Parts: sequence; C-alpha cells; structure tokens
Amino acid sequence: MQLTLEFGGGLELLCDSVKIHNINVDPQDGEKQLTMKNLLTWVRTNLIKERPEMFMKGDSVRPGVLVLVNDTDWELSGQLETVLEEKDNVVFISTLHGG
Amino acid sequence: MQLTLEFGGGLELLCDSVKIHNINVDPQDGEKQLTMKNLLTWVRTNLIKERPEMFMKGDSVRPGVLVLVNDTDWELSGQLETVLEEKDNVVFISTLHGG
Amino acid sequence: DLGNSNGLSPDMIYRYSRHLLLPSFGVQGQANLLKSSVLVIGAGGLGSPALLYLAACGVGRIGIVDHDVVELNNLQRQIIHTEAYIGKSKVESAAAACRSINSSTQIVEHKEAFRTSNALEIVSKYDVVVDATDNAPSRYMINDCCVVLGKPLISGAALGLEGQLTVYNYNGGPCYRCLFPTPPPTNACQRCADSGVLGVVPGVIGCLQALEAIKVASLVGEPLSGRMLLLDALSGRIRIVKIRGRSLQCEACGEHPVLTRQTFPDFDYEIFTQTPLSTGPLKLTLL
Amino acid sequence: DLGNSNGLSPDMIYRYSRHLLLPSFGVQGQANLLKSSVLVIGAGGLGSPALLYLAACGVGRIGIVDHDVVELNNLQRQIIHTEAYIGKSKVESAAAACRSINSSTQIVEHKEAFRTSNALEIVSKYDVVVDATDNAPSRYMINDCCVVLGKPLISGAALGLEGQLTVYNYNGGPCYRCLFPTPPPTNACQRCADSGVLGVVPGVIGCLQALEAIKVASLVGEPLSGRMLLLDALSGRIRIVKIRGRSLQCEACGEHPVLTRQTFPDFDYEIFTQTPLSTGPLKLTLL
Ligand SMILES: [Zn+2]
Ligand SMILES: [Zn+2]
Repeated sequence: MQLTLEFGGGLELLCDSVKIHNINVDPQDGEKQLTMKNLLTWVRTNLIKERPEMFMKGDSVRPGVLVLVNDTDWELSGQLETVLEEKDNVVFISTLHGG
Repeated sequence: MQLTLEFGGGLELLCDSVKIHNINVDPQDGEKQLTMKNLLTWVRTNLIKERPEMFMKGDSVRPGVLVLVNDTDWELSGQLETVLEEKDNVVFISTLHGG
Repeated sequence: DLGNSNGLSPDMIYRYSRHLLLPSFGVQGQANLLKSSVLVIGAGGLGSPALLYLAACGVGRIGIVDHDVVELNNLQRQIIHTEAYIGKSKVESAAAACRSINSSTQIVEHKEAFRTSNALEIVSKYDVVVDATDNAPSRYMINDCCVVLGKPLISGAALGLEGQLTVYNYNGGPCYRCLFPTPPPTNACQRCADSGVLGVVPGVIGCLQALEAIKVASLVGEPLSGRMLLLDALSGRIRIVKIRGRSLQCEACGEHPVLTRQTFPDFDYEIFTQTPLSTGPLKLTLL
Repeated sequence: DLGNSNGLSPDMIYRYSRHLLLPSFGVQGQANLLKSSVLVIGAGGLGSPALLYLAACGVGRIGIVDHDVVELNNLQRQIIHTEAYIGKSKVESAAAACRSINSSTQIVEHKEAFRTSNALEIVSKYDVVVDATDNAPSRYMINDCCVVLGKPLISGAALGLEGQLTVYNYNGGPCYRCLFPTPPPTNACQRCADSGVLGVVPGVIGCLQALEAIKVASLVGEPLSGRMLLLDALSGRIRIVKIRGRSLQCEACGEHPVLTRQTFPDFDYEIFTQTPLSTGPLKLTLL
C-alpha cells in the first residue's frame, strides 16, 4: 500500500530532517487491513532514527502531536483503529508554542 | 456527473454572489465524455445570471480568468479539451490587480 | 446621515471607506468592530502585526499585555518596536505605535506578566482574546481563562519556519485542552528564543490572527474554528485541516470541568507543563 | 570569529540571532540577505508589511518606489504610515519607518511614478522586485521590465476579501504575460480605491510577499514559482495551485519576444490595458 507520510513542527528532526516520505507498507501476515496502530509500529521501526520517546508514548503518539489522515484529525476517523487506504496522506505534526 | 464549481476574484458576482456550486451535469446526447468546453456552455446557460461577457469570450473564458481543474491550471490538462471526471473540482478565478 | 452610517462620524467614514465599500462587510461590520474590544497577550513576533492591523482596522478598544522590554534581537521580527524603544517596555512601545496609526482607537496598557492572579480580571474586560505568547504554560492558562469566561481565543504559534493558527472556544468548537489534554514533554517545547524563527513567519501568522479576530469581532465570515492552518514557509505550503470538536471529557470545557472560575486562580501551570512562564537567557550554542 | 560568521559584526550576530539559530537558514542565509537588494514598487497596502519585514530581516538595500502622499483613508490598511505623515510622501514615510526599525539597512527613496522612462534604470539596481501596485498597466509594465532585465518578481494582489500571490520569472518559471497574454476588459479590473478591501487582507499577502522575497534573496527554500496562492479571507480558505510553465509564445519571455530592452521604453501600457496608471478619485457610491 502506497502512503505519503509527513512530519512537521520539529518531528522531522527524528527522521533525518526529511519531512515527506513516500512509503510502501502492507498489512501484517494474517491481517487484511492496515490500521494507524500498525502504521505507528512501522514508522517507529523504519523511520524514527532517534529519541523515539519524542514521537510515541505507549502504543500511540506522545502528547502534543496531532495526527491527520487526509487532512482530518484522526480523532474523527477512529484514532489508532483508523483503517488506511491506498494513497492516503498521513501527517504527524507537533504543536508549536513559539511566538 | 457530480462536480464542484467555484468562482472567485469577483466572478461570483455573475452568479448571485454564490462562490461554491455543487452541480450535476451529464454529457450531451451522443457524447461519452464531458469536456471543459461542454462545461463552459453549461455554466453560461445555467449559472451566469448577468454580464456573460465578463465570464466568456468566444467559446473560452475571457482574458484574465484562470481556470483550475483539481487545483491545476487547465493549460496543463488540455484547456477546452480537458475531460472531466466524477467529483472533479473546477475553479474559475479572476486575476486581481488591487493592492 | 447618522441613521444610515450607524453612528460613524464623517472622519470615520473617510478613514474606513475601503471597509464600508465592501458589500460583505460594510457599515454594519465596521460598526461592530468599533464597538468591540480585543486583548492581545504578548507584544512580540505574533503580537506586532496583529496589534498594528487591529488598531488600523478600527477595533474600538485594544488591550496589550506584556512584561518584557524591547531588545535588539527582537527587532528582526517584532516590527511594531523601533530601535528608539530598546530597553523600554514592550507594552508602551506597542501602544505608542498603535496610537500613532489610529488615535481614535482606545489602547489599554497592561504592563504586567499574565498570571492566574490577574488573568480573570484582565480578560473579563474584552470580547476577543489573541494568544500571541511563546510558551506552553501561558497557552494552557490563556485557554482555561477564556473557557471560564466564555471568550473566543485566536491562537497562533510560530517556530523555525513553521506556523500554526486556529480559533478556540468559539461557538461550540473545541478548546486548546480538547486537542491537547496532556502537556507535551518539556524537551519537545521550544521557544523562538531557544530555537530561532524566520522573522516573517510570525508576521504571516500574526496577520492571520488579526484577520480571525476581525471576523469574530465584526460578525463577518467563517472563523477558523474546528479547523487549523499549518504553514510550512520553506516549501511554501499551507494546509487547512479539520480538527476534532469539543470533547465532553475536556477538563476545561467538558461536561464536568475541573477548571472553573473558582479553581482557575489556584491551578499551577508551571508545574502542570513543567515549564517556566518566563523566558530564559538566549543560548547561542550554534554560533 | 569573522571567518565562521561570514563577516557579520557582533551587533548583527545579536540582532539576527534568531535567524542564525535556524539550521536551514543560518549564517549563510543571513549573509546572502545582507548582500542582497530588493525593490518594492508601491508603499501601500501590500508594500507596508512587505517593507517592514524586509527591513527587519536584514536585506542589505531596499528601494521604495511611489509617487503618492499618505491620506487618512490609507491608514485602515497601510500600517507603515502614521497619522503624522498625512499629506506627506509615502516613500519618505515608509523609508523613515524602515530606518527606525533597522538603521543598518540601506533604504533608497524613489519618489516618482514608476514609468517605462525610469523603470529599466531603477530595476537594474536591484536583485529582486516586489510588485505591490494596484493596477493592471503597472503589473504588465513591471513584469516586462523584470523579464527584460532577468529579475525575479514577487507578485501580490488583494481586493475585497481575496488575495493572490506568486513568483514570476524565476528560474525558468512563467512570467505574468505567460498567464495573462491578453489584458482583461477594463470593467473587470478594480482597484482597492474603487471597490474596497478588508485592510488585513493585503497585510497577509504583503507578509507572504516578504517571505517569498526573503527565500529568493537568501537562496533558502522553494519559492512559489509555477504555483499560485489563493486566499479567501471570508471563508478562511487558502489553496496553493499549480500553474502553467513558461510559454514559448510569450511576448515577454518567449522564443521571439516582442518586448526587449529596446522596445520596452516605447510600449504604451495604458493603451495596451485601456486603463490609466494613476488612481482616480474615490467614489463612495455605496454610502
Ligand atoms: Zn476543551
Ligand atoms: Zn512570459
């Protein structure tokens, strides 16, 4: 399954300062669907190069990180249970406090 | 075929000041496809309420109007020959000169 | 004709003529603005353009809260301040600039740090609040204060080459805590003072904050509630995304709020976020 | 260490520290800015924020072209001017404001109308041009002059509650004439003076023009070339769309240009667009 992942608000620093990643990831053995929970595991294993605690907490993202699936907050699509589809766009962005 | 049309830069004044129109339009008798040329004819007949010369010139849009099909300049998709697909978004926007 | 012009004086009709000519804004929008009051918390990178446009457009009363003084390294982005004000109060500097472009707008100077001890009293005097601060505890404190008092909050942030903007606590929409119930780890929060910021990025976000405040105060247009604008200046990308609605479990705006007018003054935002409210010294370790 | 700091003085290192701290901008980006020059044509609604941010950020030399004087009805959006300058030259007013926020930037005053007779001479002295004018003939004239001289053009426009922004003639990208080879009918062109504008809309676009000029001048990031930003302030929508590339048939930048350094001074832009270069009197017919 082809997905576009984007990291912003400083999270890109955890993956070699690359903001946009075009990836190919398939459901695990025996699974028919790829959920956000699966994707987070994949991202942590394959993209996060340093300080994983700045990206995840438990099996979800850390506080202060917004997750957007096709420009919509994942709270509106089922959070970790959100089922991904071909060519979906997933954004991970850290909230900023500067001014 | 369902399309979303948007008018901006003052062109909305030609259609009762409504910027976004969700429309349903099908290819003409005998045609299999709906092109931008067909759509322009349909818009002129069905949406433009006044001063059609502010929207069209000949069988295309007047100078100073940008046409975007799915956020891309129609010059890149074949202009009048652009073939529209279900749920396409078409924007007509007049260039602004103010400052 | 004072009837048609909604009480606008001839001078005001001339000054605001470009607004009055707009069919979708017009005399009514301008009259609403002139009757409204906006509080801007922070006279820095975001507050500079926000204050200038709010003063210029005719908001009736503008409050400015800040306890800092102007420093040379602010001037790269804080365009409301001039070199002549280095070492002087940011509020005084910003107030003078606002008055010089519009002497008919009332400017109120709050030369003090925004704290739980003065927040309710200050915010209660205004219709709309603009969060132009630069740290996590202030953002939670301002949000909670706005929720407790029922004030719409125009929230902007900028860091590095990115900016974010949304309107909280507006017309049934979410508040800051609905989105961020738990504070981030402290080492994930950076200020412009620590990490740098391209000066014009808070400029863009601050202007957009003024725009949203004007829409809320004039009752014209659709404010950016339930939506968030994300700016990536380097790549030249802006996206506006749909965010969650109000959360029933929210500790500020939910069904059983922990934060109320009574509990708010005693809530310790520095402990909650494990971050101090005031800025530390600049570390130029990269140079 | 002058070697590492690229010739920046200690004062400059302090003033621009927030830029220097940015890994993707840093000392090299700042050094490029300090060596660059930007011409802003028009010290009005778009020019006001563009000039303030260009001066603040450290562009080495900034030129300002305008022949107008400040009027009270400008102040609703032209935040660089103060009431004290009403009746005085906009260029003098804007130059004074720029100098007051950054005395280390060189400000050049061009107190004259921008015409084919002086355009080549003025533009040839700058690296980047910001079009902050308000009428169709100026937009064609500035475009053609930039194409003839090979200067990137940061083009912004605002009217009513909408704004537009793109970068022309940059790195093989299209010019204004590639998009608009034929001028629009004259009754389709409106100025802010005729039709009104919400003051903060040119504010947002002018800030974004400063951002694009900074990216081009500092050689950092991806300028908005071949793309156009469309702002609808009322609904709070911003889209960035893909526009056509350079046209081989373009009369300015194509394979067989009609406009050259030789023919440009004699081209009559008022006849071409059937629109005068200078603004007519305000019509307050809606009041
Ligand atoms: Zn809430
Ligand atoms: Zn061209």
